[in-house]
Amino acid sequence: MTALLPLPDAVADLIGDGDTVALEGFTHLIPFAAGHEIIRQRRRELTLVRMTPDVVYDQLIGAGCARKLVFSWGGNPGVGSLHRFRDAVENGWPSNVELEEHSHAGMANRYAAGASGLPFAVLRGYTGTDLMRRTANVAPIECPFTGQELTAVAALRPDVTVVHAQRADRSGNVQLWGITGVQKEAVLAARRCLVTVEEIVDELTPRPGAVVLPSWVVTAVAHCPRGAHPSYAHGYYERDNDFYLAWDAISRDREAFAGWIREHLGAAV
Amino acid sequence: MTALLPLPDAVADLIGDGDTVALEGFTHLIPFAAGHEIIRQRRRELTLVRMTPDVVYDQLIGAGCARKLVFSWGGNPGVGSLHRFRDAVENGWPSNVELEEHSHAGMANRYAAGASGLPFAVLRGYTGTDLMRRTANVAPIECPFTGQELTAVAALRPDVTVVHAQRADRSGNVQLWGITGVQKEAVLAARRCLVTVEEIVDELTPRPGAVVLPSWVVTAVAHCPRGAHPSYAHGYYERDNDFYLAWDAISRDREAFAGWIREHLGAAV
Amino acid sequence: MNHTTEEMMTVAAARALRDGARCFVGIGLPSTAANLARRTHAPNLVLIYESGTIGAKPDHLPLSIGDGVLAETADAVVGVPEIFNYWLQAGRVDIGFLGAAQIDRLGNINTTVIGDDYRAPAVRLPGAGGAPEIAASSKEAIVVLRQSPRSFVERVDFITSVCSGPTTVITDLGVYSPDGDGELALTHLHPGVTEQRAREACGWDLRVPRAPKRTAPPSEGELAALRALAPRRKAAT
Amino acid sequence: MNHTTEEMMTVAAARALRDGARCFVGIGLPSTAANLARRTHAPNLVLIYESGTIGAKPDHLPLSIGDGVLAETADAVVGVPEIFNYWLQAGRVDIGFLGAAQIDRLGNINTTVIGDDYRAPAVRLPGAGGAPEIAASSKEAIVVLRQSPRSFVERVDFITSVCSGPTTVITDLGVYSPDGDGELALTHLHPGVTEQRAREACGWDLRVPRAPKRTAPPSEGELAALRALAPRRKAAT
Repeated sequence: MTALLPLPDAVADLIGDGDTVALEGFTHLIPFAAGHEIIRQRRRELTLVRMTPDVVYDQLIGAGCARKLVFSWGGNPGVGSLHRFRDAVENGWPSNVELEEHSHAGMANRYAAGASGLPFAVLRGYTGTDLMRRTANVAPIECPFTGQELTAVAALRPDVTVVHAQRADRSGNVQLWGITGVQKEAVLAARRCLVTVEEIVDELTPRPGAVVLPSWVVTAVAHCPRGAHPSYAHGYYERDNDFYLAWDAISRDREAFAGWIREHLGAAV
Repeated sequence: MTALLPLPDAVADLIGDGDTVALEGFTHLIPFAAGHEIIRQRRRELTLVRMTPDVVYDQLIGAGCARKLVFSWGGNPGVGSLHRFRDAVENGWPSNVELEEHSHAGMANRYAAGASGLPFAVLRGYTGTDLMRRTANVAPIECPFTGQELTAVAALRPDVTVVHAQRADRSGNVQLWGITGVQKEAVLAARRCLVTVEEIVDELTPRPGAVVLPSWVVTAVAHCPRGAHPSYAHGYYERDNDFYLAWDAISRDREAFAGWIREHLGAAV
Repeated sequence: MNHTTEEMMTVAAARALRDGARCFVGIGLPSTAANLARRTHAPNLVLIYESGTIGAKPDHLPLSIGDGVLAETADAVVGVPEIFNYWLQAGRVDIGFLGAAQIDRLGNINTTVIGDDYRAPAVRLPGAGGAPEIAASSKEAIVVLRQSPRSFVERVDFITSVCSGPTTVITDLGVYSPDGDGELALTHLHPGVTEQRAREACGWDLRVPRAPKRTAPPSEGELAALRALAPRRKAAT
Repeated sequence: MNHTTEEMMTVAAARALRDGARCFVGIGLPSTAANLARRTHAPNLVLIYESGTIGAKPDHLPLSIGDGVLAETADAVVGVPEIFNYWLQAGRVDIGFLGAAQIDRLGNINTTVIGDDYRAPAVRLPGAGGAPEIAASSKEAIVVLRQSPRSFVERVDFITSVCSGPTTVITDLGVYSPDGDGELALTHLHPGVTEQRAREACGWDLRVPRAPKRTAPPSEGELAALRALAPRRKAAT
């Protein structure tokens, strides 16, 4: 059954150095608070998985938590580059980060395969691109009925997936709505999962468009109001777009970045 | 864009002799009215596809519409056998019906492959069973990453899928809720689709658990209040369980069956 | 209280479901037994139906595996592809709970045809439904069926489903499990059933332990709970 | 009214979207152009975003492809695996609408790295996102980018995406389409742009027709609609 834990305890219990960790949330409900706690606890050598490694992964990479990044689009959405990500890839600061990159469709299907208990998924994709040469996790596959050649992608099975949701009940059943992205698949593909939530309520009343994760697939829930800030939580708060714009300048400069981490997370870089 | 048509016109326009036709609805929202119209219009040589060919397919088979049945479970749910189905298979009355049978997981994945524009889907299933020997649409497939052997099933692409839904708006956007089964996949896998609905409304207000099919994937909508009777329509009417029980006796006897079709559908068998 | 053999079978099946387990409830008598378990010793049993309802808590016995009460009371309702792929196939189900028309010495299940000729069967049965994957992907399987020489056979006429994990077969006469070599053997006799009767209702030379255990008769509480379910039971699957 | 080259590019891109088409809107300037089209000549344009929103009708320019206004105004919101598998891959999208950092003579798109060495790139770009499958599975593709010898190149440094159907490339200088042999060739020059300028901003020996067509300048209505979108435009993707 689900453990209801303070965020520091949940991160300490679930995430270890060297783990493969997926933080998901497609523009919406990005688990920033959990990412910050990972930085505070100085986790190292993580393989970070995420379709859209945006500002939260820029922070984790800049803080030196990442050994490898598995992803499909790394930018500051609506703003521009991720400067800490670029500094790591282009200049090896604070350390080199190995990249494994895919398309969105490939990543989504890799999570779906993991959630389905299959070793791979099939799609039409990657054909003719240089992406195929850059990872062993993509391979051609032939349809046994038609002989058509398609593309297989290996399942993703993170050690831990972290997502943010609007609500959980006291048993640990989780409810999220709005743009629900790939969160269900990322949770079901993982060995363990942590869900941070805006609210803990007595009862999850049905909501249009809601995804519900039953408590028995949720390892831990942590109550983190505004835990998705500066991204948004549909029905709770809007995206803090000024922060995304401000991040461009903060993250361009190593000192300014370190200062921000120190000041806002109380962590040393 | 979607055509709003009377049911007889919709069936006449969309369904031809020899077509592969899927009527879907998993216990809930079974498109009985459309099935009855197919019988009235004396369609012949249909390949009938359905995960759970229950009473509606018993009627279609008994009325001589079917050449072949592609399915995974053929019974009168909660009651027992389908006597018209059994009479066709065991005694060739009114004609022989070719069978292609699968598991539920196989059929669901075959629709999902069709909806995805893929020629096949992969699952763990059929292994060690005699089902594999009975169709060319199931084959072993090897994972290119792990070497594990899994099962491939060929995509289903019906010429026409028919489903029943609670509501459509005047543009032909469709909304259904409650147990939504495999209807989305069956619609998206088909070349054409007909949706019969309880109500046509000005606006589809959001509903918890609703599936929405945008008008541009819906070929035709027909307004058929109680069009799922004797099955149920969540929020509109309950299952007429007495009918399911009564069907057992009606369908056991060829004469009683023909009389029922004559009396209730105004059609000759 | 007196009880029928069907009641004994249902109660024995319900008892096999431990509280808190995630149980994938197949079509047939399993739904009655699973709902009985939820009303007796296993209030936290998680019922998963192939119609896509996860954690259903029906207040009356569902008329079918797709009854509206399942959707209304479920923790989550998902589509049919998802219930099979993300929930069953991924190994999240503890107990797969199945009915059967025939079972054989090696535990193979038949729900497809009776007779030697698939194309011209003596009896055409409903077919596979969810059973092949429920049997293969659940951590363990429970199979319930009435026992007779026609249902307990040396070799099934058609292999519809094969249980891959530990298996318990519960009949109106007793309880059976595979021996180390995979052959189904008696473990329990229900009250009043003789070893001889179990042997006679079996199509192979049945293995019986020196002293078979006895199933405890249904308690008053179990019978009362089962009979409270009964008014709509006849129609339930 | 005067207009900037970026406004001309956006207006030209918007015009390429015919009313009623199903348009998969990639990240970058495409979202601005698609929303402009919906406000001008194509009120029934169906906007599909990779965040899973189908038929979004935002009343302001979304801040990102996952803005809440997209979910609130969509006909349907689905998960990310579904939007790619059931909607894009299945061939339901008429127009795939993409940005790019580089495009080459043969129409290959690069959004991954600038530089010869993938492992030590001169510039690390965001990567593929949805583009490879948008380019491959849409019936036709529209690509928008600012044109320069560094963005219009003989051969891209990394092939991220390959358009499989008819392709239109719209820049701040003009409009391009593949010739019969697949080589990108000029078809239209924007107002005030010389053939010479288009050639200079191209990294290969550009094919130009004898008399290139001229793009009509933005109308007052187009510019007014675009500028009404503008207050939040800087932040839009």
